[in-house]
Amino acid sequence: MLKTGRSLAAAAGLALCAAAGFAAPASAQDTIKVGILHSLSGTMAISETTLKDVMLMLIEEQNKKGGVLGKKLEPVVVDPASNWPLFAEKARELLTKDKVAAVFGCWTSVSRKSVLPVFEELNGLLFYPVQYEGEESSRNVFYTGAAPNQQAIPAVDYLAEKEGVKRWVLAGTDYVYPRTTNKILETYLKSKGVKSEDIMINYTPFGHSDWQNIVADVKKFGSAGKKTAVVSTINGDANVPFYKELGNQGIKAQDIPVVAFSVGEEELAGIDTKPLVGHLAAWNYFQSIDTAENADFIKKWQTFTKNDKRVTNDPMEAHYIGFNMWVKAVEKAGTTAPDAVIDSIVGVSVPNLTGGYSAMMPNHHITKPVLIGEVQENGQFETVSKTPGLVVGDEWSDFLPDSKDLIADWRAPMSCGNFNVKTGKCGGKGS
Amino acid sequence: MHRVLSWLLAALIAVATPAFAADLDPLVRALGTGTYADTEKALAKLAETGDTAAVPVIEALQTGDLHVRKADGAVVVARKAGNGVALTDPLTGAALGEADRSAVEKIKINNSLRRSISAALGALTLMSPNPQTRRQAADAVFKSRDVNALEALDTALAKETDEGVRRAMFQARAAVVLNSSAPDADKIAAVETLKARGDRDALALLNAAANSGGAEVKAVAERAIASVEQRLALWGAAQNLWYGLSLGSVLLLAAIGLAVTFGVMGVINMAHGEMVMIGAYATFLVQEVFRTFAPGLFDLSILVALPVAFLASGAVGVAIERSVIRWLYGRPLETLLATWGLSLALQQAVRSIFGPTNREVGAPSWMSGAFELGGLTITYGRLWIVVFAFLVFAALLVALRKTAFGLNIRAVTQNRSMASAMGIRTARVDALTFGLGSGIAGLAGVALSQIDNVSPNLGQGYIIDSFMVVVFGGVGNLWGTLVGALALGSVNKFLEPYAGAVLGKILVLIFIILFIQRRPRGLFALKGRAVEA
Amino acid sequence: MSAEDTLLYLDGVSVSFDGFRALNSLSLIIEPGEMRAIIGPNGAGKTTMMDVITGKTRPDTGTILFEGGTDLTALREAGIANLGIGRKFQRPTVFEMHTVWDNLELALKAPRRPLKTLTYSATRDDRARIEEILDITGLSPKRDRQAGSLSHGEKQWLEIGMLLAQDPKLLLVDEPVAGMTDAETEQTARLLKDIAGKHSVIVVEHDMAFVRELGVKVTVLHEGSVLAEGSLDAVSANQQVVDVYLGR
Amino acid sequence: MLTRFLLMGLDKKAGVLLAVLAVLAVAVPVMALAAPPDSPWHLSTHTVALLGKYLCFALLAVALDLVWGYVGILSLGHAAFFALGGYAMGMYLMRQIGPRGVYGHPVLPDFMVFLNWQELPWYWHGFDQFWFAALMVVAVPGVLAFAFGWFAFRSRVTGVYLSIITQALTFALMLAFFRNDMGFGGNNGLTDFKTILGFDIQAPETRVGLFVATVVALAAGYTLASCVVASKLGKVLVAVRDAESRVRFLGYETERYKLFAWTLSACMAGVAGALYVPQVGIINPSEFSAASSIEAVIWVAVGGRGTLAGAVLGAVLVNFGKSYFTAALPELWLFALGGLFVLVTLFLPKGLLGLAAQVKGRWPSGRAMAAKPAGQKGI
Repeated sequence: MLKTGRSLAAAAGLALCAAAGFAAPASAQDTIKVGILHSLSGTMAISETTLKDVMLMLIEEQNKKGGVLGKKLEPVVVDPASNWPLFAEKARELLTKDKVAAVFGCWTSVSRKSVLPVFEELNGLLFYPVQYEGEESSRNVFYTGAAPNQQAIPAVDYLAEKEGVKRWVLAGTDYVYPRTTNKILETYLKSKGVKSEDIMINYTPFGHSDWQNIVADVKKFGSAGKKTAVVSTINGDANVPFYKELGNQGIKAQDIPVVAFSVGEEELAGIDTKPLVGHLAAWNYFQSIDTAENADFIKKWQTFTKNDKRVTNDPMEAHYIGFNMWVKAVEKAGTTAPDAVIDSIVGVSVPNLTGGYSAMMPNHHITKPVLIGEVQENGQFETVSKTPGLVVGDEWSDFLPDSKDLIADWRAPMSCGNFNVKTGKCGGKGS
Repeated sequence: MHRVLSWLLAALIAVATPAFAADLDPLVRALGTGTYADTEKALAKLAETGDTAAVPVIEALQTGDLHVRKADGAVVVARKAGNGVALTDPLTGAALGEADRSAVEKIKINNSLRRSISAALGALTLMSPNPQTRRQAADAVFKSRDVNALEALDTALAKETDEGVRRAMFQARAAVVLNSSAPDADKIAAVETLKARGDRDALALLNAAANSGGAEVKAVAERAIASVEQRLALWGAAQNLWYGLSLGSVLLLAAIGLAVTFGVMGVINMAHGEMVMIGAYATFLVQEVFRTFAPGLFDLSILVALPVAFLASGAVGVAIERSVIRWLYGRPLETLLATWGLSLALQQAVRSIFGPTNREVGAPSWMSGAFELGGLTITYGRLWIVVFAFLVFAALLVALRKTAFGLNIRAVTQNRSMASAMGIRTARVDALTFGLGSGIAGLAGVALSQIDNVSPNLGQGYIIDSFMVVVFGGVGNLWGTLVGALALGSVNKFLEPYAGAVLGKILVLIFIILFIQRRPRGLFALKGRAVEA
Repeated sequence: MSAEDTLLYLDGVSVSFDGFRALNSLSLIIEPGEMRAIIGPNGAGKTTMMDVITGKTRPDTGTILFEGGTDLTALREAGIANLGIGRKFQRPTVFEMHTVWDNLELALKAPRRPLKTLTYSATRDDRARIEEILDITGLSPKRDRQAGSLSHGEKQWLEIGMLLAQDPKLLLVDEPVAGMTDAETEQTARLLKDIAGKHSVIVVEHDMAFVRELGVKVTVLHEGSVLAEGSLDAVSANQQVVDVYLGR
Repeated sequence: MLTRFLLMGLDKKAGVLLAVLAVLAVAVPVMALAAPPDSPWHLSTHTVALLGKYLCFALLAVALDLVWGYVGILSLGHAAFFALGGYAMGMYLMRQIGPRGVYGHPVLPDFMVFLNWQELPWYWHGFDQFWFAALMVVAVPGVLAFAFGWFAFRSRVTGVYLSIITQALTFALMLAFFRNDMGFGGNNGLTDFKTILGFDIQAPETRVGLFVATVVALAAGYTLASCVVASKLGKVLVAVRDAESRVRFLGYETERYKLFAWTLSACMAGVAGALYVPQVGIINPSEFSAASSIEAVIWVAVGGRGTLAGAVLGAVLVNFGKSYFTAALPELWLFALGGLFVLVTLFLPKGLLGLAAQVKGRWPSGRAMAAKPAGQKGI
């Protein structure tokens, strides 16, 4: 009994120490910490690792310029391992344990949704660099990727006008981005007078690798005597087998063009693009863009990665813009305190890589040009259309019944992410 | 006789070329000015001349070699030479010396331009001496349905002797007629021609005709559509069967290595997927070598990759067996844990070496593209994978049944102690068997690299399916694996059209669960006392 | 004779695995309280017979009745065991991870339903009974040892002990003395004999000395059916039997 | 009666573990709420959430060990039950949001609004009541497990075949939940929870409350499990694991026993999932993935199969290692983790507790004795 008693005591002590061991030692820092929250392992590593490297490069560049507010920047890299709960956990860790001034990260919508409450609870700053479905605006998140109106709708317009497309296949991976985008496009197309029998919607699971009959269906759908195009919101991994099947079944861009929103230079790097020449993608940046800033960026990137074949892509530019906006806002505010930065960053405008300026809007989305490019044999895109001006990211789509009345404006006094212009109240469409 | 004539004609044109060149020049020059639309207009004009001298110009435009010399705005063909470009005149082909790359600007083309280009080339090359080219020309016209090409078609048809080309031209003509304002009688004839052709492209045209055209044409067209669609529906079933077969063969390839390591040796090899992945990366490396040293022989790269992949994966397999698995025989579960750990490490290793992004594995010419078999579209890539899968299966079967090594394997797996008592070096046999299984997985990797991502996650996509196949077929029975793979493949493909891809897969899984209830030891189970022992 | 007043009644039972006929219309009758020895060369179907009786294998054809009425072919192992048919395997199978005591406790006649066992605790009688069996099998000193650590013979006895604890009407004992020393063999024979008093027993055995020691009616199986029946002397005089054993 | 039942179940190891849990249940709240933020003894909400997560996994591990360690059923699909419990709780939390969603819809969760669903699917009704959700947390995994086990055990599916179909089960469920048409939020799953039982889910007090609840649940689950394995039923289970057919010949209907343990285990897993979701703040179909099931198996193996305490230990240690490595060496942690699994299986066939026992020079006593020695056949 006594023995048991002792071991109990021992265990108790052990437990205490364990608990104490967790307690993070709070220490003053002479550097500004920047969190990088991108998956380095698991299914999303394929896309996100690159963004981690970009951030490291940007921070290195900034430090060469003397850092921010006279302090050096210190990157804090963690690996959420493509595991969504882990994203939230790591976000919390970055904000509470490492006390980072801002976090650059996330790729998938689910990862963003997972960390969102954490950033709002702990009042952190997240810069999200990937095109997404919209329908969200948070005080603590800055969306530097494209909203649907900065990518999908212009692309559809291009096909309808320049290619005279009358029949549409909306093919996507079965998750929220394609679902929402397709909903928006469906409404938009119908508003343009496209009949519903001329729209075919198809969803496939993640990492779908056997595209034989879907591609065949597309062919079939395309043989109704009207010009047909495929609008692809197929997610990263599944694209390679999809395009390989397209190429093999001989669907040429001249016959049935495919316009993709998630296929960039990185994805093409894994495919033999000869059979795909002419298929399209809509982005806000292409590596092939011929500007001084871009050339410089590409050079830095290739020297940083010690690989002169390394490509650049749209989300990388988004991080480039987002990071510079943050730096500018911090310097404007003279502090990294989140509230100050949130106030100062709205209206900040920095050069993008496509020869213009992008500005942070009150809805925490940014202005971007929309480019349509055609795939070339060398795996690059040839810009075939560019919007004359900049397009403002529209967080609440006008083509979804429940969100068309909503707007977001994070400036005082409104400071609301879902203000309803109809009811004049903050907080959704009410009832 | 006709042939001779056409040859003469061709020769004549060839000789005549320079004479026309002069008046073509401004048209060619116009290609280089303004937007895509302007280029397209210029191209149209160029095509209308019907002058074959324009062909090389248009071809240059198609291949993206046509440039504008910034200095004087002249349109030239610029091909890479050294670190500059060599300029030639698009019409005469006369050399215009070298220039810096920045001195010329490429004339960009987009999809609609590409369409007009192939249309123009079609119209212009109908008279080409080479039947192959004439055939392509006819098909191009068939696609473009360019009314202006009608004349050229008729002249060409009058001269055409080659039956195949003739048919192609007739169909092209029919397509054009339907697109034109020709009298209904001609259109009805055209409809019949297309009905005879009876494929998807024909269907597209017929549909268009049914939507436009007079009442009579409409009626005929609709009847034609009905018959064509019926025909295609029949072929559709066959097509589905083919899809099932090809998916099945992919599953077979993925699973067959596992049938050895897991089925025969009883090692729950969670790293099997990574063996496949290694095979795929081996393919990538081999192709890199070919790209750098022998681009000409690229078509052979896959063949070279096969043994390389087999050895690479096999070697890794042997290493794993010697270092880890050997300690775990008779503890299948522990093998599950250890190999799971290994698969994590292998993935990360590949990620650190090759980077996390996809690597490009190209398809050799003999594996790309597709051919029509009646109403079936069969892609060469898939076809070869099916063939390859069965070859591998047969080879393995022979290896296990007929060779001394196979005998040893079976001896060891059936009664280890007895085998060693009979002087079989069990340790060596174990290592080689595991190596064999892994090597086969490597071969699968070569095939899969043709249809899927070559990324560190490649294996993960197949590991579960592989286990399903092996267990469904009955552990330890190769035939079971074969039947299992093909069965699951075709079931999946038959469900997909009705249930959709996701639901289809779910149903297949449920089917497996229920099936195992009926036959707790898989399709080809051992019966009798041996089971309980 | 009619099936009613028999304990076990096999008629025309046949089983085949992948073409090989293990039992070939086997017919056999066991009287209540009888002890029967079954001999026969390897592959004669001895073990298969036990399998069909205990429900491990379903016969392709034939009837198996217990106590005249109950059709065993319709039941699964557990049901049959609960009717009062106990079995001892050729290879001693005891629960190696459990103590000798626990092995007996598991075998002891008691409610077999999960929730009953969840709340079960041994009554005084239960313990007394286990003690008793420990004495009979001479395992008392090793009651707390893990069964896995017992010697071969001890395992055999423990298994017989488990049969006793089960208190079945009919015991099927498969080669109880295989691999035993003579001393152990004798003791085992004694064990079986005093069991035979209260229960019917079927013993399958190769060891003639042992069968003789038992001194009971003998049935000779060959190629899945009965070749001869009678006292050991009688059957060993039977020319066919001799042929079978000498493999002529 | 019951007390005796408990006493019988609780050996020394259990005592130690329960003591540790008791200390945590007291210390953590104090350190998290009372201690000033700058003191070295203060626990951040991050740490509390982390500890809570570990303990949820520990409960899952205990559940798994009950069927694997004691009945020999290697389930590669336990994550499914965990996730189902999680979804049940997640649905309750979604309903709690009510009109506070971004669209301010009174009833529908946001993901239904913008995919313009018109009304709530029937299976979402009732989840606005905590008691109902709580019931479902146990019932859904329980019923599924019962149905699955009923068929599988009846038709005597065993060993690797059973393992693989459990994997098929969880894989099918994952695909199903990924489908947006299922009405469970597809890939995005359920997230952005606001309140639980009226408390703000992000308030440190609530977090501590959830943590304590988890500690209690783990303690209860552990006690229940160890009582079960200590009872005669437990002995039957171990007997089934080692020689199933022999047990049948003793007159036990082994199917029922397996079914009992299997269903009980599934319910425990469900509870673990339900506590997990509010603490990590999201539930998504990837919880169903085969990988997460296999990981759970690995926790048990690392700690020591067939020792409930080992399961707890393994779950906590492996996950602590994971959180540590993913931050400390993000590039290399997979090597560390992978290597760990290989080394454990090679050198610690009985897991860490087994090692401890070996060091003591004897096999672990009591529950641990049930651990299966290496080299025996079967999974």
